Amino acid sequence: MSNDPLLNVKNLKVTFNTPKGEVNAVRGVSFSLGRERLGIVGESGSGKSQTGRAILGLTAANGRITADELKFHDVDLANLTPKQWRKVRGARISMIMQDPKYSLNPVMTIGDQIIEAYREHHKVNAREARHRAIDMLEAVKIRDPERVFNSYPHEVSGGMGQRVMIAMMLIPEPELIIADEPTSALDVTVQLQVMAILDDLVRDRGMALIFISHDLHLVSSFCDRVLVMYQGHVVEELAASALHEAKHPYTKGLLNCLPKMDGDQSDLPILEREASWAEG
Amino acid sequence: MRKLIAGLVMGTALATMPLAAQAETPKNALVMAFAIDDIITLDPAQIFEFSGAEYAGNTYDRLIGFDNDDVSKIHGVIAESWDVSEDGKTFTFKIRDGIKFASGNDLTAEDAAFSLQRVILLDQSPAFILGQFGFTPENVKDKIRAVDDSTLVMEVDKPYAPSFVLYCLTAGVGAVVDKEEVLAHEVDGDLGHEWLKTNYAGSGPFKLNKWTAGESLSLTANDDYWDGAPEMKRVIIRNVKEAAAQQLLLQKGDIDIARNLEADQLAAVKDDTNIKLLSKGKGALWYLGLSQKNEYLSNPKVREALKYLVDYKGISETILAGRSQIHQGFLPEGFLGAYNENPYSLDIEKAKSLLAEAGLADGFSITMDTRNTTSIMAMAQSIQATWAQAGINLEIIPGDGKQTLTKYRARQHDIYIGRWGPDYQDPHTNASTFAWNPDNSDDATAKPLAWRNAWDAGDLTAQTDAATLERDDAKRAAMYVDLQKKVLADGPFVIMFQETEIASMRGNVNNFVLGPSFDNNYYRFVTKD
Amino acid sequence: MNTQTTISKPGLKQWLTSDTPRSRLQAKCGRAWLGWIKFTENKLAMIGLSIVIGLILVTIFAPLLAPYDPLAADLANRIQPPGADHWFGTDQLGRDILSRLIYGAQYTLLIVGLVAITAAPLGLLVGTAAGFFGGWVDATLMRITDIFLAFPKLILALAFVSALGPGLENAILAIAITAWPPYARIARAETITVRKSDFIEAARLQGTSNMGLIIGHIMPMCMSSLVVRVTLDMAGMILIAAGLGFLGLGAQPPMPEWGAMVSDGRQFLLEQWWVATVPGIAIFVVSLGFNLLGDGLRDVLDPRGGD
Amino acid sequence: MSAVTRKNRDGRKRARLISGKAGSLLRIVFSLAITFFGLLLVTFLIGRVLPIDPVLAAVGDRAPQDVYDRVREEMGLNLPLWQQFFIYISNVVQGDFGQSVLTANPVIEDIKRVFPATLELATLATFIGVVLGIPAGVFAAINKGKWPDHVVRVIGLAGYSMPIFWLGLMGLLVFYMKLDWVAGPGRLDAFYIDFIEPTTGLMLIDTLIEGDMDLFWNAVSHIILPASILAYFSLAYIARMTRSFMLEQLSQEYILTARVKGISEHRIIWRHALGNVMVPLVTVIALSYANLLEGSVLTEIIFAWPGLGLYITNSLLNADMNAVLGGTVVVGAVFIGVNMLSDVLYRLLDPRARR
Repeated sequence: MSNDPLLNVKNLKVTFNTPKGEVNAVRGVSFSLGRERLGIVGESGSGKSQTGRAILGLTAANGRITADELKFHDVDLANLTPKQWRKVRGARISMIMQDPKYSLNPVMTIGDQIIEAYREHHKVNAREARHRAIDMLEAVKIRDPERVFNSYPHEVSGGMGQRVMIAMMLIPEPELIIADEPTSALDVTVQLQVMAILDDLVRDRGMALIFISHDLHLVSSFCDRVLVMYQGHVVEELAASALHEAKHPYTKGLLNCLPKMDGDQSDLPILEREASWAEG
Repeated sequence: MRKLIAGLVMGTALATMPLAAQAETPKNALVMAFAIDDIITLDPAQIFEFSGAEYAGNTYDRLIGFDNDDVSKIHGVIAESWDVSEDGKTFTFKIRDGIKFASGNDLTAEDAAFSLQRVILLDQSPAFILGQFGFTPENVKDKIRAVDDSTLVMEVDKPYAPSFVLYCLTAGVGAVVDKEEVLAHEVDGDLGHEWLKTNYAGSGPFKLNKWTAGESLSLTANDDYWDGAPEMKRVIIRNVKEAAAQQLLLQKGDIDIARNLEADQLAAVKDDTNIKLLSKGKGALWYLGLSQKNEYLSNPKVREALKYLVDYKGISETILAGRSQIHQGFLPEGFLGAYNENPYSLDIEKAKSLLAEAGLADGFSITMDTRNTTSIMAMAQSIQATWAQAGINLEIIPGDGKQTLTKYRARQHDIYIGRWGPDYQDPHTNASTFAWNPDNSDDATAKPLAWRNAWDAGDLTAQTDAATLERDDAKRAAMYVDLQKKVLADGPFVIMFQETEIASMRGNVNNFVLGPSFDNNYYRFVTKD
Repeated sequence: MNTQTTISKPGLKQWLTSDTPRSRLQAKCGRAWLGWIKFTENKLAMIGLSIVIGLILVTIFAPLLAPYDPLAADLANRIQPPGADHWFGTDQLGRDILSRLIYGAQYTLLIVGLVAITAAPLGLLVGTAAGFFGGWVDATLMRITDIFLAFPKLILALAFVSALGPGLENAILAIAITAWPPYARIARAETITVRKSDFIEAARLQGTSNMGLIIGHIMPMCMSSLVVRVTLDMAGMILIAAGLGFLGLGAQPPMPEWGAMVSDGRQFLLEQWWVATVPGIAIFVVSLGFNLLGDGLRDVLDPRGGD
Repeated sequence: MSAVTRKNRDGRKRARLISGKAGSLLRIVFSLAITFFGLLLVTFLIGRVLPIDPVLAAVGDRAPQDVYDRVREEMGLNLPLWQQFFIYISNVVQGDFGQSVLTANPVIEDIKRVFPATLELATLATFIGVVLGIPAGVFAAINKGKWPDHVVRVIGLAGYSMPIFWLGLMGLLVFYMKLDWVAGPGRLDAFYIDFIEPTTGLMLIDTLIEGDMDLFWNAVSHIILPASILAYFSLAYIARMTRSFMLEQLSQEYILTARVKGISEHRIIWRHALGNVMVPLVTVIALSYANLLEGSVLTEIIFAWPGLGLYITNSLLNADMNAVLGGTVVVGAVFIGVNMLSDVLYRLLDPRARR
């Protein structure tokens, strides 16, 4: 675990204006990230995805981000112009989205979309870009990269689509990858393959990773460190290797949610909730 | 983005700007806006519409014609002179020498005979104008014939008033067509009818250049016209239905003459110094037809009351402003025997007392089928308002022309507000429809206006027939005056106005001629400053 | 809103905005409330609503508002310019244009109202039946719909008006005949998306008849997009009615129908512009009102947008 | 199902309804035949229930009864309805649409003349509508809720709400009468009417073929106002639809993906979002084009534009049923043709619809 801080987040808050009034999606999250793999775990609505998006400045228009500190290296992410953002996004921080069915542009070929990501940040000619893109498709273990390159997103399977997504997001070689539920839309059988590919690439290229998921076990097996979020707060932070040491009842609850094959529990436990956890 | 839109808007604007430069119409061409979509044929043996008649009047010559300002003066055109036999049954015409058709063929008595025979043989709508003199497809070749190249003989079946026969020959069916040319295009013995519907074979001052139905009609001058070539080398008539659009075109100078301006456009162009108006009393009459099948309308008191319930003056001065004069006899002013007294005027009290006498003091409800054009609708609404004052609830049923007409012809109306134009210049044309009804049953074979309104004209039918045989013009006129008085007193018609045609033209247009009927609107004398 | 505060001071808003409604009614009211809030935020939609409400009020209070008898002709005072006596001038028969405008409101309302309640249910019935039964029923009904759709609207309306005879009722019927096919399309599309749903299956298992399914379960699902579409179409209906009036085949005179008024006035548009312009603007404002309202409703009821 | 796929499916379904299920050619032909047959049958029946006497158009009001009766028989109106229809259909199958009473021409000839007038006007109007409408809609969408959005929205809704006959007259009054920017009613100045022999029937092209630039500019100055007025309506429709499709696309995940990639907003909107917007938009444009091609009766009346709408209306009001039936076939064919075209474009634009 490297110690030079890549990303510093202090007291990050994301608030949305809705017809029902203000909704606080993230209510003061703080953490710092080195060249490591950090997991953020929580149920839907816990604010984990909004945390990821806030880092990329992609909060929806009716949302507001405030933070005491939101720094990537020495770049103050809280005060960037659109132009400055474009130098950060893709090139330095990237994000892998949940479902390739929706997150790939349906009317552009896969190749075009990958090349676009690359050429936005690297001044190369079309042939070179194509070459790189095909290499990248190979790197995500796509067997017939030429064909996939010329395909449209709907012509490939979900697992393949997500590999394309990974290729597209990794090709400009960002320093930090945020993976927001990258496998939850996939069949269980391909989930692990895709995760393994992502894990390998991140490791090989020395990238940092924020892995956002609802699946505590999955997160713990790919990450160094885990943040557990509940209703916009970080309720517990622990090393992935020390999950069993979890103290917070919510974390424990999440852990117990998964049925153990060898367990002797006859009933599935119900996740407990207490209002006080949300006070942070 | 904003730049792009602004650029496009500017571009569009700029692109159109230079187009504005507007030339006047050329000096030797006459450009006219006119609702000519009633033209359905160009064959003179079939033409029976206003604009069609005007076309034929300018492109074909007839045997004889009359003076536009005094229709009692009949003069020769193609016929140099004519004789009527003692017994009044044989008419002999001497054909003028040296007239050529547009095709180059010489015009002879044979052409004239053929043209008249053709009318009877084709038996199209206007054929009865000649047919009423006893011509049938079987006998016409004997009764109308060319004795030699310059003599045409016509034998009628009864000793009709000569004026009656001659006036009928001044109508469109009297146009002389080029026999050789027409027969060259004959298909299946149709005497060239299909071809002539859209083509031309005449000797008139103008020739057809091109007719595009519903769009335009263009004519070119016949430079060899025997009575002097027209100064306008081209006449272009554009079909424009909207009166407001005609006004625009005229005021902008895009056209020389607008033919269908209505009261309000006329009021507007009156103040335009570039524009002058030419008006001429036409033969058409505005009237209400009161169906005698209706229980209220069959009451003579009610009919009389209704004649007191039209604001003749108000409508004439405002709605029809300038385009009509009050006229209540069935013969238009200018016709032989026209009765020009107008005994009725708006008198609500009188009408109320008449209604009370009829036992309808509380009024009644009735419908009126009304063409949905601006002036007719406005007239109908004015009538509706005055009738309401006498307690009569008039429901206006608007419809397109053909629609209201279909209902009227089927005798399904209560009241029909209509316009009737004479078919030819003789008084019999109107007498035979307003005062003549030989058979009032639903399946009658003759269906004059009296029949449409289910009015049994009684003795008037016989009197009308008698008038056609009276060879003394003065006596004949007196008979028509008598007929008109009787129809006026008792008939199922509230005759209100006689139409005045107004042509609005640019100040530099001279000598455009409007006649009493559309056959006699002439372009050939037009000059431009 | 004061009624609401008097009903229950502390809790109505909470009750409405509760995340955990206790009854169907509460859930429904809650959704309606949220919709209303969203709707009121849309200023343009509120303008539209005010215009439509204004139209209704004018219709109701016409006899009180109109300064003159809308039918009283006075040929001596025809086409007077706007002035103190006649705010919007007089028409070609000397009738007060303002009064005719005010009385004319009811015809406009009648047209859109009657077309909506004839065309929408017809379209709904055809569309749901086609979508629900599928197969040859669908093929037949949709073919008929296509045939009607392939006709030019105004011409079809014209033909029907000619065939039925002129008059406001027939104009309304004719417009309804031309208006239903798109509704059938919409209803069919909606029906197809829901007919295989679990809740329909569940209802079917409970023994609900086909008719019951269509009326009780499928039709309600189509309602919101249909309501939006109908509202948006109302402007078009007003314009078609005006077009028929312009061609002289709409309302019967002396009915002060706005389209007919424009048509009357078009003969003197160039000089006496107000005669045609005033009712023209009235048509414009009211159809704009319906459009704004429909637009706002769509944002609330049918966030997917589309046509 | 997500909104986007659902919409696309609906759109495709719509296209398919016309062209028949992607299946055998036979089936398509059959369903087309049924549609045309239905169109003709309905039109024919309308014609026969019209309370307008078709004979009147042929002989006029004052023809004697015997002429009337003879013409009625010649027109075949004394036969039973089914027989009349059968005769008509069998003639149509042989390509004979009969003769128009009003114009004394074969209906086919008339349509060859009037349809290009409408085609020219509709095409130019749609072109203007697309060129201005799409950017306006995009512009509104990316400024959602701000004043540019409101402006575009109000302008668009105003287009929906304007009585076209009134707008046309006002347009003439202002741009022709007062400002002198454009020419008046008609396709050419009246004087030029017979200077041009129709080759394509499209005045703008015919004048260019003749090589007479004066005539060309004259034609342009005549078409620009009616085309702009019609364009306003299609612009309103296209802008409005573009806006709502755009808003929908901008909320899609792939837009977020593009943002994550650091792509410029410009490219996101014009390449990514618009690329997807074009898919449903094609149907919208086609629909609006088809509507214009059916002939805008009111515009054609006001601008004395001898187009299809005017032709059908006029024929209808005179019960000239051969002309009405012929016109209806054209309208139906146009409707189906444009829908097929939009189906083809749809397949070109949306790879998911390709096979």
